[in-house]
Amino acid sequence: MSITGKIEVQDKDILGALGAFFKRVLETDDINAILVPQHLSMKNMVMPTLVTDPEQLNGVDPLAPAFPMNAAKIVSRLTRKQMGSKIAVVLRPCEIRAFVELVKLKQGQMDEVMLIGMDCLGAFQNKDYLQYVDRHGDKSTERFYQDVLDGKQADIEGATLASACMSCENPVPTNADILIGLFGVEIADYLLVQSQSKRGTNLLNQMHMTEIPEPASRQDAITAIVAQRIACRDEMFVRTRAATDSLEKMTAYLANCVNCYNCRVACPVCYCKECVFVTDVFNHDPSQYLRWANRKGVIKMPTDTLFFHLTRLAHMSTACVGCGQCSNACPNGIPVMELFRTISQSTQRAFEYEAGKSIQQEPPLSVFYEDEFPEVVGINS
Amino acid sequence: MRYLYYPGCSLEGTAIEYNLSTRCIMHMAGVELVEIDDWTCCGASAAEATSDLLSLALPARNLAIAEKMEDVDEILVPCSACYLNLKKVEEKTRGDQRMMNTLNTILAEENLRLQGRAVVRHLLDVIANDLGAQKILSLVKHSLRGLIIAPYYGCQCLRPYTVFDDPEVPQSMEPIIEATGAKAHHWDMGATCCGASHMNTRMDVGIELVAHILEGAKGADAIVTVCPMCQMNLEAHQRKISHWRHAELDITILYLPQLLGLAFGISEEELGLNLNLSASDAFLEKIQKAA
Amino acid sequence: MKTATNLDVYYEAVSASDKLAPIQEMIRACMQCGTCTGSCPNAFAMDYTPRQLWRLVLLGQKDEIFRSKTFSLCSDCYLCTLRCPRGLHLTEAMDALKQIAAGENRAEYKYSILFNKNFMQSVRRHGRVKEMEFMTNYFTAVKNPLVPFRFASLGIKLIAKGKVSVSWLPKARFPLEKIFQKVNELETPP
Amino acid sequence: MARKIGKALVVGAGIAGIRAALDLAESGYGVILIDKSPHIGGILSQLDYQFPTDHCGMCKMLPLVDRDASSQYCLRKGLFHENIDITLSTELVSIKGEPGQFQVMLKEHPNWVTSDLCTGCGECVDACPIEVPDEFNSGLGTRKAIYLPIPHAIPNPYVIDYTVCTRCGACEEMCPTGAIKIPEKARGDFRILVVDDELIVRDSLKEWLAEEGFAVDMAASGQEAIEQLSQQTYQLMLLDLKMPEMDGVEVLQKTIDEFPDLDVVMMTAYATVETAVEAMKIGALDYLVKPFDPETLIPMVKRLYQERAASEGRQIEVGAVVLCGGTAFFDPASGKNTFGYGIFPNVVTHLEFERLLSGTGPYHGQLVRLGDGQALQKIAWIQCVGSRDLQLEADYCSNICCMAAIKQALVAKQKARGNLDTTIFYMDMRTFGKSFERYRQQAEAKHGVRLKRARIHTVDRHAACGDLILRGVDLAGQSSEERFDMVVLTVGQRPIGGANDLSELAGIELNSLGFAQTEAFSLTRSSRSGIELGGSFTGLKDISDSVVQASAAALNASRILHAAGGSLALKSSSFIPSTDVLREVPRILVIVCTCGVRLPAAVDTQKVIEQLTADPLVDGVDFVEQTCTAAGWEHLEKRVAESKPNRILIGSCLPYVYKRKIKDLGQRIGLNPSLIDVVDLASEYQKHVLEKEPKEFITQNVTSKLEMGIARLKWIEPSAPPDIPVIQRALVIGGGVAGMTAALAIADHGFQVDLVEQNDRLGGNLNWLERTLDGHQPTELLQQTRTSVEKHPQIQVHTQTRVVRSTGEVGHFQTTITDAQNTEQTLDHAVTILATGGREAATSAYGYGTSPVIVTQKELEEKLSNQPLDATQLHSIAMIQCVDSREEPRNYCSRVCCANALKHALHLKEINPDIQIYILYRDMMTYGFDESYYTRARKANVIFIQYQFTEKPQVMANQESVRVTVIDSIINRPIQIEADLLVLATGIIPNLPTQLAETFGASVDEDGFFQEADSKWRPVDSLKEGVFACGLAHSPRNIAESITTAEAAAQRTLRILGHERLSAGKVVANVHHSLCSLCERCIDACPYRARSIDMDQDRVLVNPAMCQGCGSCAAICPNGASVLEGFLEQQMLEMIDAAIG
Repeated sequence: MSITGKIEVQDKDILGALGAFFKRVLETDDINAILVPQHLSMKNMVMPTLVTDPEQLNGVDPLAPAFPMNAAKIVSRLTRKQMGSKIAVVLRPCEIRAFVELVKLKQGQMDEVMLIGMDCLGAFQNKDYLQYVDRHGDKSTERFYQDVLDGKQADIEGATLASACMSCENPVPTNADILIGLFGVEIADYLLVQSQSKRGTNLLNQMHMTEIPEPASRQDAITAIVAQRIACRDEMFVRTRAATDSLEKMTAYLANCVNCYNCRVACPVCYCKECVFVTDVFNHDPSQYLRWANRKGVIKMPTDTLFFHLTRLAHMSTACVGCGQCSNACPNGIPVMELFRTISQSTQRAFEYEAGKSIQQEPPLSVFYEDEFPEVVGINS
Repeated sequence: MRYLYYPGCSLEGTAIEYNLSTRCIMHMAGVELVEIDDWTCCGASAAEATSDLLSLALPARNLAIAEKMEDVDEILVPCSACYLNLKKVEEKTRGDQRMMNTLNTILAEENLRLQGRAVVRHLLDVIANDLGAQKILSLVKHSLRGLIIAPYYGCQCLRPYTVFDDPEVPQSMEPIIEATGAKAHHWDMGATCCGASHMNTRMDVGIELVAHILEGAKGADAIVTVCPMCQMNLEAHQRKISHWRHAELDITILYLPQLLGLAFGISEEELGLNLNLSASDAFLEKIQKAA
Repeated sequence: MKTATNLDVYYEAVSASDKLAPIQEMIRACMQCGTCTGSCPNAFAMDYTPRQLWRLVLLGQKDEIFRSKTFSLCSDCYLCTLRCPRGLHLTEAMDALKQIAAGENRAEYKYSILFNKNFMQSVRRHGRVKEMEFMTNYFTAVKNPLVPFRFASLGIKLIAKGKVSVSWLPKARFPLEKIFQKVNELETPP
Repeated sequence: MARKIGKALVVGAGIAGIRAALDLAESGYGVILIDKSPHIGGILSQLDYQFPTDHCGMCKMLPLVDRDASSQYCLRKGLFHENIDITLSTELVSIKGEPGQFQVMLKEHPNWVTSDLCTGCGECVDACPIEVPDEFNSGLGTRKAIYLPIPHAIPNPYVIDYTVCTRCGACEEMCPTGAIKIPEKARGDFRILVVDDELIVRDSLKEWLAEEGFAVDMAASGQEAIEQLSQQTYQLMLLDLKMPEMDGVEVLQKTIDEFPDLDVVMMTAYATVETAVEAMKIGALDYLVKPFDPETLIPMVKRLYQERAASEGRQIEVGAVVLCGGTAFFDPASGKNTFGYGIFPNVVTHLEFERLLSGTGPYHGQLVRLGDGQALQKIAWIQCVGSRDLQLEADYCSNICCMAAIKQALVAKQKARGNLDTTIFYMDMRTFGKSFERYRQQAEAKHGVRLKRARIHTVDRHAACGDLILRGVDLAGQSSEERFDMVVLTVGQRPIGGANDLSELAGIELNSLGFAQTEAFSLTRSSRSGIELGGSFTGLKDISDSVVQASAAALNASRILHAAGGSLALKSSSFIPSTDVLREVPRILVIVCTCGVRLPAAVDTQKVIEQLTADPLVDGVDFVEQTCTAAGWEHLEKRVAESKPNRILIGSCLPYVYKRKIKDLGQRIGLNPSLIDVVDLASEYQKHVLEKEPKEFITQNVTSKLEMGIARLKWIEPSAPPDIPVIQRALVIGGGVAGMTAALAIADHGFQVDLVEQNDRLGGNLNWLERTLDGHQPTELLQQTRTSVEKHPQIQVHTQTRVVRSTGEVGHFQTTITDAQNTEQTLDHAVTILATGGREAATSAYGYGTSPVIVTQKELEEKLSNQPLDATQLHSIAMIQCVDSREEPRNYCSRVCCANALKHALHLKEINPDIQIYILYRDMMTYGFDESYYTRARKANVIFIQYQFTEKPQVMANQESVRVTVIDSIINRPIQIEADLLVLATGIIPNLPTQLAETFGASVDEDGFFQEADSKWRPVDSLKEGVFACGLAHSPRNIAESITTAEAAAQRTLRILGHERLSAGKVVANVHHSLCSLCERCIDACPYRARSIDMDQDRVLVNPAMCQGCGSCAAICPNGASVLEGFLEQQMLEMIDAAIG
């Protein structure tokens, strides 16, 4: 049974209300720690912090337009094995979805975490955020959410939402235990809180939340924002497909890649302990480079850049949740997210799979079904 | 070649022309026919429907007489119904001493005894296999080129004993027809049933069956038969059938030996063609013009 | 559930003395494949198809069988016998049913029985069949004024062609009285 | 260690023969596998799709452990196993001796094409002027006298059909490799004696035969003939039957013993054919009916001549023989041919239809009307053509046709993408096998295959449009006429031609129908000890049953071999100690076969050398003329001896030809054979030459192929394949007849067996079964088997014992059992057989339980044997079949109930012929030879009433009697039966708790029976290696069939028990633990359940014996933590690089 309640907001201090709420969560018997984004100092990025002392929740800011890393990786670290305690984690929808993927890949477990998902307003690219926070100081978060809730996406005080966020059709978390809602809510008065699982309901019950009905305006607000994002996304798909529909174009698209592998490091679902691209497999014989060059007259250095991205697409595109950390991490401005999302769209549809959607759905390619892809397998033709 | 000859009742009555023409062409072919003394009715289909034993005893009598007669064992029978009844005795007594004894008990009443020597042959069998198309060809004086003839076999010379032809898709008549210069009509009605005595007892059913056959013969100039019952059924009710079916189904029906006789140049009178109920003038004219 | 009372068929065990027994014996191996029905040229006119008839025979439904016209419509073409995958002598079984019907003088088969009876009488008397005599007797016997009418035109045609001698008696006569009697004697159980 | 290896002969290389041969070979025996045709695979080589999966899967029969001993690719293409010698075009001549020591004479038809030299280029075919119907496509196309027997075989050398070859020599001239050598044995050496009193006959025969080049003499009388025979050696005598003084038969009698090598053919008039047939019994080979023309005579004489000229005898010694004689099929053109087969082009047999469906068929799998080429829209199947037909003396069911027709309808529908109407006309739909019933229901409900219960007698053709017209009658009695584009005749089985000869020369009995007779309670034992029967020789069967029976035959053959001292070989390591080259830098010698002048003509060899030697690891590039010849190979060896490379690459054709040569070479020079590789250059460059590609292109292509080979060799790490130790003991769970049989079979091979039974006595269902339909005595069988088990020193029987748990894998399981006193005991064993049995299902249908006169079949059997039931006092019995069966949730046929009903009915009729017995059935599942009992029961006046599933019988019972009301399908009216007893056939349910199956890593199917690894190809194996099942736990079966599954399961265990260590294949997967993120996707992806996670060490483990090297794990692993030995990533990348270069 889902419970809908409200977090009272005093003096329009939303972050304060959230801080208080998280504090109450941490004070319940069930929860021993909480992972939540906080400012350590106002000049800094907002980073995930693991808090056990309720008094250390002063800088809570999950609404800041900062998204320095996908915290699913952190949650995975915390839950890879039995921890012995229960923690609550405050995540964006894309982080939850990434975590679901990682759980399926046995890189984490759900048992000991309480997922608290926030309606996501999006975020800036890292460098944009730093400039923004520079300009607006401790009012930056407030200005940001007001602007976004007013319907702005681009040109928010001179900055623009990350492209991944602009084309994200999942601004509302699914698979969370507890959801904190902003869309369609009079946030000056209260924030919506809603349980999405039995565990969440239990927790909210312990916290004795004031129950309210979901405001009628919420679904409309969500529909509107999703429609806007889908339109943006589809336009991005068209653009990206046009830019990558041949090997030559793809090569050009990725020409700036320097094999720094930052995108891979930033990717929440790239879970290998050691990437094949740093093993001996790609440690070619010196003579090999010359042979390649000989064959064509000229080769781009470093080599294997296209191969690297194709390999990652092959391995990860079915698990891609579209968080955009790859683009965020690229030092040379390659629109990696656009490429991954565009390809993922096709691969996930091919397997009737949606990354992060459900913990039950088996990841593609685990099982060979004799009757799937007859046109590829060549059976029954 | 010599055969004992069993004409059967019909060939003395409604099928006189079958008898005439058979004797004619056999004579032409140098075949001697020795009519069985004092032959009697084979029982037709009526005996079967009355008594099993009687239906065997009646033909057995004729076989027993035949066995007494000449040194030849083969009995030529033109009528398919007679043929089957006589044949049945031959088949059923073969290897069945009890049956033989029972029949002989009956035949003893007329001081006859069946030994099981007699071999019953259908006229078509003799024409197709003993004479053969080659022999027929040699006798043809008046080629029937230009004519299309539908071979109709009926049932009882083919079934249930498969002696000389395929019982479902018979073919023995085709080479003979083609030997006369005529063309065989290709149809699949050659071995279907004409309704036998239905014409007498259930005319509605009989007509249905005959109508199918006549319809199938469209395109042929004539149908040839080898059985008086078939001949009668096919020729006697053509007007009525045409009327019922709202179609022109009239066609000349001939006995096979009549057709052969025409090709051998024998006169229509000798072949009893005037006795046919359905030999149309147009057909006879076409015969004259043929060649 | 249907109760026993409103059933229109009631099955009784067939005793060996039943007249159907020898026919049942003939067709026991029947497995109801329906080849007979599919082959029968007269099936269209039958009330029971041959397959159904054999089923009724196996189930001993004597009354049902002799209410049916099926066997009287058998024209002895032997197709079913030829084709039966069990090698059953079905035409003979049909004849056997005709014989029972004739023996019992069943009114349902008046025409066929009279036809055959008159035919056999003609044979018994003369040894060979005289068509004129036998047809006249048949027409008289059926007592249906319409039946001879149907054949009138044909009869006239035949007479005109000289095929049916107007004389009633055949030229040669070989009465088969002795044989008929002996057969009768053998067939009558002591 | 002393190695005594027994040898077995397997006759017939169809599916059964292959299974038996592989089973014996895997156990370590030597096997000689022969087939009279020039290819393996038997009839299955013509069938592309098998039900219920609708595709092939033959490769699943290949060895799973010690895989490298055999080929590991499509089994339809070829089979190579180091313990199997295959000789094709070879027939059995005689079997002499005793079990364990047979002297077998074989007759080989040597091929005039040297298979090692034939590259399959096909130029000979173009040259050949002779065209004959192609039997591979069931006569739907034509082939030449020199031809490929099947298009997909490897090796696939051309063969010459010497019965039609005119020896014109055209092919010999065309052959670029000189592979064809037509023997020049002059026909003049073949002397023929013509004996006839008629001069005209003698003269014309002499003229015809002399013209063909034979030496002909004449004799005018029998006396003269005998004189001539004594003066001169003749090979053939053409002998007139009817001659004055001494007739043909007399001459034959006088000469046949004195001249055993003389073939005699009788010449007879039509009238005396019977005498000629008699003469054949005395010893004449054949007869000719006079008058005959040269078209009849010459081919016959040629055939006799060729057989003599072409055949070579070979004697072998074997311990046991498995005879898989195969089957023939009814020819619908024979006899009445009411279907117009051979007359109407679109009337085909189901075998021909298989070829029409096949991509390698005459129409490349396009479903078109023959003749006008239009797409097929309506196809009808007619079942039981030549089966269940007393007129054709075929009082049997051919077993497989129902499923074959459904499968064909489904495959055809699939090919036509739904635009196809399919109708199957049938009598009883015999879906008696595992999963068949559901398959049938799906075909009808989901795919729209129409099934009509009607026997069609005749096919007519519409004269104008060629449509085929079927007239039939439906259940309601309605005659109908329907048109079809094509009619498929599902033709029934017939004994093979020459079955009598085979039975005579093998000394085995045939049954009255001409199929091989098996002993009581066995499907494999012939009447002669030491000769086991397999495959459709004992009656047509589907793949599954064939494979089970073949394994059982192998088992029984193995028993003979073992008893005769040819114990299972304990395999010593075949790994050759060789120079350790691991630490050396690769030095690769490249040798390229020029194939005479063909390669240099097509390729710039200098450029090849230049490009290859640019790689510093290439030691040298050399061209050799024809490596396939002895001289060429010698040259190669010399070159190797000179440069002493540590890796060798041979570029030639047909890599498999070199398999043995490479092994020998490696042994001689101390180089691991896996460091010598062969790449196929020829097939590709020859194609390019034909397509007139430019020389540079072909040169590049050849270079690139060689570079790929070099890349592969560079990275090869020669290491011994892993192996695992084997605890040579077996555990059999379940002490019914299947369990006991399996235990005995294993114990008889000298291995210890623990037999666990939960009841207090052995025997299972045999404890109540009194009789069988075919009149054998189960009680005697039980007595014998139980005694043997209990007395066997190698069998430990544990009664009143249950399995508690089990861990481990093939080679070493540890299973804990507990007895009545709750004492636990742990058994170590290598293999497990689940023989937990099954029982009659309980029911509450049809008023069961409400009246003592309603009983089950089992209860009836018990009542009859204990005799509380006096059958003489009964008047009427009704039996209802398919109670709760063939409908959800028990949607399967229990296979034995119809036979059981017949058994009871016939037994009761025997005791009391006056009892009226009514059997109410849906489809009588009297498959195979049981059909005759169905006929017998009908003849015994048992009344069979077919009821519809939708209108089940109604039962009203009191304590004394029961009234059954059923709608008879034929007359479509209710029939009422008053009965003293109602017997319900409730079917079989398995006794295989899911938990027990899962304890051993096996699983159960949706009906609770054992889930096979593959229902067709691995029917008694579980997916987890080392676990097998048999008996009723596997599937419903009668006693003999259950025993056969037990023997098969036992045989499957012997493959494992026979080794002290189980060797895996060289290509197995491995885990680089340092890279592994433990996502476990590889565990999910492994289709062989070879992977598990070690919780203690946090590691993914691979069982090398279970791993089949398929590479699924390596493919799914994102970072190469999962690797496949022999397919390293670097190696693959370099090869790809070379390929695209």
